Amino acid sequence: MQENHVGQSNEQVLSVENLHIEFPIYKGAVKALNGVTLQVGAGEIVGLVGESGSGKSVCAMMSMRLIPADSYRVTHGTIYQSGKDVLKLSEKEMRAIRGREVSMIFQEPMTALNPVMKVGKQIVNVILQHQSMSKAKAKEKTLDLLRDMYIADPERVVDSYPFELSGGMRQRIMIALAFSCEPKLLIADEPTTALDVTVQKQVLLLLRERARKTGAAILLITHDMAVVSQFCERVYVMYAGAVVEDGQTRDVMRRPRHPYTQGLLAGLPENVVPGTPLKTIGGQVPDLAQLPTCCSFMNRCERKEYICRNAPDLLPLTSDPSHKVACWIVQEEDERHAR
Amino acid sequence: MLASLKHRGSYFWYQLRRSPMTMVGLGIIIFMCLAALLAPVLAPYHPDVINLRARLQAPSMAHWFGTDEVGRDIFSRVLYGGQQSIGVGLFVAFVASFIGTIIGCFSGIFGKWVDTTIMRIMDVMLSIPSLVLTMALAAALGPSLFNAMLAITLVRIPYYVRLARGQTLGIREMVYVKAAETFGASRFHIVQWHVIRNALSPIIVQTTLDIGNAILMAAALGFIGLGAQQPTAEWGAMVSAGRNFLIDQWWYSTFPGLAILITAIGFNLLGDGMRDMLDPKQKVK
Amino acid sequence: ATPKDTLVIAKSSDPQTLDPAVTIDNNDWTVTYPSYQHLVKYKKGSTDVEGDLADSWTASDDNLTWTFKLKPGHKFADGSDVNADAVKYTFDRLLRVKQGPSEPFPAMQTSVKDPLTVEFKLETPFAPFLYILANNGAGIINPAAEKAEGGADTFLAGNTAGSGPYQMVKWDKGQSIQLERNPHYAGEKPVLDKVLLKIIPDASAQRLQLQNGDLDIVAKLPVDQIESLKGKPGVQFEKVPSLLVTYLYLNNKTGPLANLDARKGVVEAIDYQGIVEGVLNNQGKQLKGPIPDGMWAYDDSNPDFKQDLEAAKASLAKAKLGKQDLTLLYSNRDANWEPIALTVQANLAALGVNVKLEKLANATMRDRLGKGEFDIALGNWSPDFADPYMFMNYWFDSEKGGLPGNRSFYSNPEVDQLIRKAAEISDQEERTKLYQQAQKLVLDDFAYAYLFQKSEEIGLRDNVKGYSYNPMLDDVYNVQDISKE
Amino acid sequence: MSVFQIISKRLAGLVFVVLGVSVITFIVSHLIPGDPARLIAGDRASQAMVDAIREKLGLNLPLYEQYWLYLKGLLQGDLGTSIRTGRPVLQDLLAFFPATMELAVVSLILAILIGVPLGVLSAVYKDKWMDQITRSISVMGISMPAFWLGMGLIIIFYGNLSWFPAGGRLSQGVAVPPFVTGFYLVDSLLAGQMKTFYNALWHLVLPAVTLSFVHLGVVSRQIRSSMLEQLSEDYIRTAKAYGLPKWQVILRHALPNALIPSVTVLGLALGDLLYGAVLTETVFSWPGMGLYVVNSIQALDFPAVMGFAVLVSFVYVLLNLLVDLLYLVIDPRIKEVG
Amino acid sequence: MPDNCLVSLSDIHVHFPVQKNWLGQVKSTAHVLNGIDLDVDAGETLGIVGESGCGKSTLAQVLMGLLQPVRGSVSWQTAGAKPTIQIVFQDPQSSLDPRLPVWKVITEPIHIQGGHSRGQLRQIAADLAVQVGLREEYLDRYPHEFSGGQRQRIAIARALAPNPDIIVLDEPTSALDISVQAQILNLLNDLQKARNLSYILISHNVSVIKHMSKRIAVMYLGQIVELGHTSDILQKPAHPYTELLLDAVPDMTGSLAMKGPVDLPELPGNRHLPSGCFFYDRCHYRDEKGCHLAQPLRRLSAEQEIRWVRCYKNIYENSIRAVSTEVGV
Ligand SMILES: Nc1ncnc2c1ncn2[C@@H]1O[C@H](COP(=O)(O)OP(=O)(O)OP(=O)(O)O)[C@@H](O)[C@H]1O
Ligand SMILES: Nc1ncnc2c1ncn2[C@@H]1O[C@H](COP(=O)(O)OP(=O)(O)OP(=O)(O)O)[C@@H](O)[C@H]1O
Ligand SMILES: [Mg+2]
Ligand SMILES: [Mg+2]
Repeated sequence: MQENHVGQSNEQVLSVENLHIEFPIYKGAVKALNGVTLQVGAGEIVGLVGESGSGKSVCAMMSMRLIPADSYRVTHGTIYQSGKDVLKLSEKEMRAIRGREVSMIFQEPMTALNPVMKVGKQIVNVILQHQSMSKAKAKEKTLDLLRDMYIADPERVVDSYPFELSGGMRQRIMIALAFSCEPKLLIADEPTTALDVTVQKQVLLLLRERARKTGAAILLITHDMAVVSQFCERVYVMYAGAVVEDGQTRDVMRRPRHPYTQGLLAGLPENVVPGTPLKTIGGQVPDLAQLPTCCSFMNRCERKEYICRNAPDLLPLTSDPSHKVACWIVQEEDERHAR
Repeated sequence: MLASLKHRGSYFWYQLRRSPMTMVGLGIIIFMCLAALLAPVLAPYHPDVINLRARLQAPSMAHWFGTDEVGRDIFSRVLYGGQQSIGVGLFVAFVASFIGTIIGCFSGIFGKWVDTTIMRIMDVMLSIPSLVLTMALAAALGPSLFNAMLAITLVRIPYYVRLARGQTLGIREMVYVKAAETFGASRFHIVQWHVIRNALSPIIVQTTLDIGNAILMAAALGFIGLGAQQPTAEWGAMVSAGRNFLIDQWWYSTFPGLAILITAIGFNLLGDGMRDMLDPKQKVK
Repeated sequence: ATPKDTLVIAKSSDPQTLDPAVTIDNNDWTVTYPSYQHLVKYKKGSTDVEGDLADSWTASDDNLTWTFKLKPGHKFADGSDVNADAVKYTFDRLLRVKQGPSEPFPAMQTSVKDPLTVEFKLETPFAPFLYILANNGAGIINPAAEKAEGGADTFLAGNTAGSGPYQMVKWDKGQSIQLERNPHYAGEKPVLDKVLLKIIPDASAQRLQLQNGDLDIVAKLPVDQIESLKGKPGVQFEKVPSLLVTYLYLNNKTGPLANLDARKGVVEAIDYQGIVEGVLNNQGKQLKGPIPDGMWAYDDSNPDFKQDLEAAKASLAKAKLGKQDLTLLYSNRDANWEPIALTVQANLAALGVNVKLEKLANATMRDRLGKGEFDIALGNWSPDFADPYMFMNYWFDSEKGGLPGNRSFYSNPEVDQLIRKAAEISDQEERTKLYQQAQKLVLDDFAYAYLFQKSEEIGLRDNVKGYSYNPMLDDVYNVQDISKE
Repeated sequence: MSVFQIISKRLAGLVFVVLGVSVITFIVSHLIPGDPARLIAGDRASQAMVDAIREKLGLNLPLYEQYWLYLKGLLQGDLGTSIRTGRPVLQDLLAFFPATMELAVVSLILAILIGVPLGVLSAVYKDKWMDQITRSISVMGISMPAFWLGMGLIIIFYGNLSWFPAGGRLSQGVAVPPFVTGFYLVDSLLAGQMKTFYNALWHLVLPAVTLSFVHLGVVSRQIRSSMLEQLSEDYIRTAKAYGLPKWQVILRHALPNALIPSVTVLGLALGDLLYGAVLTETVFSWPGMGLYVVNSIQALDFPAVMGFAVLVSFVYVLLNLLVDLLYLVIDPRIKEVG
Repeated sequence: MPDNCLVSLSDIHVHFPVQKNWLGQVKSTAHVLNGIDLDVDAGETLGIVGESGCGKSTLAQVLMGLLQPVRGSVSWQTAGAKPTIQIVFQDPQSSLDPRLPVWKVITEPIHIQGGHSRGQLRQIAADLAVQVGLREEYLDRYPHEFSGGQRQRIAIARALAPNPDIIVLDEPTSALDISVQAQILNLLNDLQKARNLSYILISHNVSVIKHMSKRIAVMYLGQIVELGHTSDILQKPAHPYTELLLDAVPDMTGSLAMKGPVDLPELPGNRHLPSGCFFYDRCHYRDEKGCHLAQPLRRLSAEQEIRWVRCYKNIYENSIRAVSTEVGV
C-alpha cells in the first residue's frame, strides 16, 4: 500500500498523548479513557477500531473538545491539534478550529443534520462562519461542493430538508460539509454503520477521494474490521479505554500480536471455514467504573501471567518498530525472538 | 433481589441529593403533610371554636396567624385545612390517574372504533371549559368537598386517558410487545404485563404534578364557594372568606394562600425532579 | 378623582333586566327607579308616600275604586306627554306580563276617565294599595316603547323609557352604566349632568377606589371595611336606618322542629347580642318580633330576645330531640350569613345538638326552601311597600306557605283570621291592634327566630351633598337631589 | 396532510365536539337542583305565576324536546335567550367575549415573551444557578393561586403605590374605541386614539401579569424540557463540531426545533387562559365572560351556561385547527407524513 | 416438494397503505412484498440477505402470523400439529421488556399458553438459562443489568421456551460486538444441532450468512431474486443484484477498489413498482430485449434444481468470483 502515502509528511495533525478521562457518576467515575496515545499525520488515513464502549467516540469527541466541559475530568495527558494544545484553548479559539482545521462526521446521517433547516443553508452557515466571503459566493461554493460529491442536481438538493433525502445522500452532504473549509483532519465516527453495504462502499470511496484531493487526514472510527483493512493505512485497536495495538493495517490484520486483537479476528466468520465453531474470547469487558490496576484484558486473557497484574504500556516491537503492542507477554516474546 | 432494591433506594437518594430543588420539594411535602397529620397535637385551638368577641385579631403570641371573622384561630385552621386540601389533592390525582390510565391503556391497545369512541368523548370533555364543568358538576351534585373532589376528578380523567393512550401507542410499537404478540398474547396480557408497567413512570410523574394542580383547583372551587362547607377548614375557602378582609386583615387570606402556594410548589418540585430522574436518557447505569 | 359633573356610584354586578314589569331585583332599580316616575313616591327618607305624577287621589268607601288625577306638564324623555293612557298602558302591561312585580297587585281593571284621570277598580279590598304604587314595578312607561325594534319587552329589558329625572344612555356590559339628565323632566332640575354606575364585583376594590377618590358613593361595604375606612381623609359615612331584617326560618311543619319545645329551645339558645356585636359590629339592632322598628305597628313593649342556655336545655330536654342532626341552609347571598350560621351552630353545639351547615347556591337554596327540605335556614326580608302587611301577612298566612313568604310553614287559624282582617280594613289604628295581637300569638309559637334589623352605613366622598337613604328603596339613590362641591 | 385535509378533518371534529359539549352541558345544567322559573318570578311569586313562566320558557317540555329545540336554534347560530337577562345569549356573550379574549391573548403573549427566554436559559444552564432561579420562577407560577396573586397585586400596586388602576378596561371619561375587533388595544390604534390605547394598556397590566404568571411557568417548563431534548440531539453536536457560536447553535438550531413540539402546548395554553380568566376577571372587575358565567351558573341560567360552553369549545377546536396549520408553516416534515 | 419441508410460502404479497385522503381512501401504497415463494426445510438454516427496506422483516412478520398477506398463502406442511415458530429480534435491548425480571421474560410464551404454576415456570426458566449459558442467579435481575450479548441469550432462551421447530432470526447479531457475535453464532449452531431446529436467518452481513447457512435467498424490492446453495451463489452469482451486493462487501484482503466512477446508488422506492424488471434502473447489464418485462423466478439450469434466479440473462457463466480462500491468523 505504498502508493497511498501521497502527501504524508512528518507533521502530526492530531496527537493524543497518554490521555486519561473519566466521567464522574454515582459512587465514583467511569474511566472512559485510560492512557490513549495516538497520532494522525498529515494526509494519513488511520483507523480506530474497538468494541462498543471501548472509548472510540469519547476519544474523537475529546479531540474536538465537544463533550460538555463540566461532565468530565482529564486526569492525565494532552491533546494537540496541529501543534495547538486543545485542552488549554479558550472556547473561542476552539470554535475557530472546529470545522476549519478539523471536521467530524457522525454515524447517524438521519439525525446529524438540523431537521428543519434546508441543507444548503446549513452548509452556507458553516462556510460563512470560517471564511469571509459574501453569501452569494458561499452559496456558489456549496453547489460546487455538492457537485464534487457527484450529486447530479445540487440546486434541488440545497433546497431540500434532510428528511427528503436518502441516507446515502445525507451522508454525502455531511462529507461536503466536512470538507467545506478544507480541514487538515477529518474524524469520521462510524460513518457507514447505518448504511447498506452498497452505499457504504460509495461513501468510503468518496471520503477517500476528497481526502486525497484536499490533502486531509482521516481518522476513521469503526468496529468493522473489514472496512479498516480495506480503507486504512494504519490502525489503532482500542480496548477498555486504551490502545492495545497499533500498526500498519496489513500487519495488524495479517498478524495481530495482542491477544485481544487475535481473539477479535479469530471470531470473525470471514476467517474460518463456514459452519465450524468460531473462536471466542471468554469473559466480559471490564466495568469502566471499577477498572483494576492490572492489564485490563487480563481476566479474559488465555496467556496471562504474573506480570500482567501491572498495566502494560503501548511500546513498539523490537522486531518491527512501526507495530506497537500493549502486552507484557508479547513484548517479552518479541524481544526474545529479536535477540 | 433485596440487594437490588437496596441499591435502587440508595441510588434514589443519590439522585435526590444531586437535585437540591427536588430535595426542597420533598422537604416541603413532608413538612406540610406532617403539619396536617399532627394538627390535633400541634394546633393550639380547636379549629371550629368561635369567639365572636375575639374576631379579626392580628397575629400575636396568642394567635400566630391571627383570627378570622368569627374569632377562630387561623393557625389552627391552616393546620387542619391541610388535611382537607392535601387530601383532596391526593385523592383527585390518584383516582383520576388510576381510572384514566386504565381507560387510556385499553383505548390504545384496542384501537379501532373503541379508541375512536373513547377519544372522541375525551375530546369533548377536554374542550369543555374545565372550571365551568367542575362548577356545574359541583353545583349539580350539591356543594361539598367530596362532590368537588368527584367533579375535579372527573375533569382530570381525560388528561390521563390521553397520556396513557399515548404511552400505550408507543409501547404497542415496542419490539417486546411485537414479541408477545408472536406468542399469541391477548390484549389483556399485553396491557397487564407490558403496557401498565412501562407507562407507569410518566404517569406517576404526571400524578405528582397533578396533586399540586388539584389542590389549586379545589382551592379555586372553594374560592367560588363550591368546595368544603363550613365549619370545615379548607385553604381555598379560607382565602375566599378572607378576601373581604384583605386590605386591613391581610393575615386572613395570606396564610392559607401561602399554604396553598407552598404545598403546590412542593408537589411541583418533586414531580419535576422525578421526571428528570425517571427520564431514561439521563439514566447512568 | 371623579369628574365634577358626574356622580360615580359602585355596583357589585350588572343589572339583569331594566324592564319595570320584570325586575324584582333592587340591583336593577338603581337604574330604573330614577328613570321612571310613579303615581306616588316616598317622601324623602321616609316610608310615607306623596304624589309624584298624581296630583290627588280618592278611594271609594268600600276601598275598591281608586281614582287618580295626574299633574299636567310631565313629559317622557322623548318629549311626549305623560297621560292617563300611559298609566293604563303601564298597568295593563304589568298584569299581562305577570312576572314578579305584579305579585302584590290584586286583580283590577284600569280605565282612562280623561287624559289626566285614571281609575282602578279592585276586585277585593286591599289596604296597602296606595303604597304599592310607589314600587319600582309601578313606574309609568312610555307607550312608544311598543313601537321600538323587537317590541316593548325586548326594548325595555335593555333601555329605559320613562319620565324620571334621568335616563339611561349607555350600558357597557360588565363595566359601567351611564345615566344622563332627562331634558324634558318637569320637576326640579337635577344638579349633576351624569350618573355613572361602575361595576366592581370585589368589595375590597370598591373600598380602595372610594378611599382613592375614584368613587363617590359605595353602599353595602362589609362592616370591617367600614371600620377601617373611617377616619381616612375624604371619606364620610352616613348611618341610615333600614327595614332589612335577618331571621331564621324554623321548619314548623316537618322534621324535629315541628315540635314547639324544640323550636323554643333553638330560639333560647342563640347568642343574639353576640351576633349584633360580633358579626354586625353593632351596625344594627335586635328585633323584638316580626315587625321591625321604623314600621308602624312596631311594638316596643316586647322584651329583647336573650340567650338563656339553661332554659334552652330544659326546652330541648322536653322536646326529646335525641341524636338527630339539624340542617341549616344558607347561601353566599349575604356575607353575614356565614358567621351567623357558625354562631348558631356553636350555640346549639354547646347544648349537644349537632347542626349541619349547608351553603348552597341561592337558586338551589330557594328550591329547598320551597319544598320545606330544611330544619333551619337563614333569611333576609325587606318590605316592598311600607306596610306591616309585608311582614305579618307574608310570614304567617298559612296560604303563603313556602317561598311566597311563610317560609316556616307556620299555620295558626287564629292568626290567619287576624291578619287577613287587618289587610282589608283601612283604619291604621284598628289594623295596628290586630297586627300586634297576632304578633303576640306567633311569638308564643316560636315560628321564627328573629335576629336583627341592619342599619346601613353608606360610604361617601366628603364633597357629596344631598344624599338621603330611603329604607324602602335599598340600592336606589336619590341622584336628582345630590350635588358635589 | 394538505391544508384542505387538516381543515376538513378539524371541521368534522368541530361538529362532533360542539354536539357533545352541548349534550353534556345540557344534562349537567339540568341536573342542578333548582327551578329557574322560580328565580325569575321572585321569592314571593305564586305557584301559578311560576308555572306560567315555566311554560313560557318551555321548561315544562320533556328534556329531549327542550334539547331538540336548543339544537335547532344552535344550527341557526342561535344560542337561545338568557333566562337571567332576557337577552339573546349570543349577544351577551359577544359583549363579554372580546374582553376575555384580549386579556387571554395579551397574557399569552406576555407568557411567551418571558417564558420562552426563561425556558431557554434554564435549559442552557441546566443545574446552574440560572436554572435554579428560572425553575423557581416557573414553579412559583404554576403553583400560584391566581386569585390570591391578583388580590395581592391590587393591594400593592393600586392600594399602596397607586401605580395601576384597580380594575376595569378603561378609566371613566376615556373614549371607548369604535368596535372593530373588540380588542381595545387594536381598535384604539385603528382609530388613532392613542390616549385610549395607553389607558387600555395601563388597565391590562395587572390582570395580564396575574394571568400570565401562571402560564409563564407552563411555557418555560415546556420550553426547558424540549430544549434539553433538542440540545442532546445529534445535529446540535454537528453544529458545535463545525464551530458555530454557542448562541447561534442555541437560537437558530435548537430553539426552532424545540418550539415545534411546544406549539401544541402553547395553543392549548390559550384555551386554558380563557378558562383561567374566570377567576382573574372576578378579582380585577374585568368585564369578561368569567363573571357572567359564574353568575349564570348560580342563577341556573341554562342557556347562558351552555352558550358559554359551546362558544369556548368552539374556540378551543378552532385553536387546535390553528395549531395544526401552524405546524404546516413551521415544520417542513409534516407535509410528507401520512 | 421435499418431505421434510415445514412451511412453504407461495406468492406472498404485502402492501401497506401509506397515505390516505380525507375520505379514508388510500392514495398511495407501499408494496413491501411482491410475490415471495419459499420453502423451509426441517433442520436447515435458510439465510436471507438483501438491502435495507427490501422487506426482510416484513417477511418474518408474515411467517410469525403478525401480518396477513394481501395475496398468497403460508402453508404448514406437517401432518400433525402445526409446527411452532419463534423469533429473535435484532435489538436485544428493545425486544426485552425492561420492567420484567428475566425469568418472566423467558417464560412469557409459556405463561401465555397457560397451565403452569409459578414454580414450574421458574424451573423452566432456570433450565433454559443454563442451555443458553446464563447463570441461574441472574433470573431475578432486569434486562438492563445485562450486557448486549447476555440480553441476546435471554431473547434466545425465550424463543426456545415453547420448544419451537423453527426460529426466525432477524439480524440477531448486528447490534452486537464482533467478539459477542461469535459467541451467539456458536450458541445458535449448538442449539440447532441439539434440537434439530430450523433457522431462518435474516441478515445483511454476508459473512454471517455464509458462515451459518447452507442455502440463501437474495431479496430485492420485496422479491426473491436469487435462491440456492450458499457457496454456489457466493462464488457464482447469477443475478446482477447479487453480484453488486457481493462486490460491495468489504473483505479482509486488499484495498477498496475503485470500479468506474463513484455513482450514487439510490435505493429503490416501493411506492411505485417498476413495470419490468425491478432491478432495471441499477443494472449494469440491462438491455432493451427482455429487461422491460417482468422477470419470473426461474430455475437456473435443469441439473441444478435448487438454484433459482429472477433474471433472463445468464450472467452466471462468466461471473466466477474470486472467493477469498485465504484465512487470517
Ligand atoms: N457523558 C458520559 N458520562 C458517563 N459515561 C460516559 C459518558 N460518555 C461516554 N461514557 C462512557 O464512556 C465509555 C466509552 O464510550 P464511547 O462512546 O467512547 O464508546 P465507543 O467506543 O464509541 O462505543 P460505540 O461503538 O458503541 O460507539 C462508555 O462506557 C460510556 O458509557
Ligand atoms: N406498517 C408499515 N406501513 C408502511 N410501510 C411499512 C410498514 N412496515 C414496513 N414498511 C415498509 O416496508 C419496507 C420493508 O420494511 P422491512 O422492515 O421489512 O425491511 P427490512 O428489509 O427488514 O429492512 P432492514 O434491513 O432495514 O431491517 C420499508 O420500506 C418500510 O418502510
Ligand atoms: Mg461511538
Ligand atoms: Mg428489518
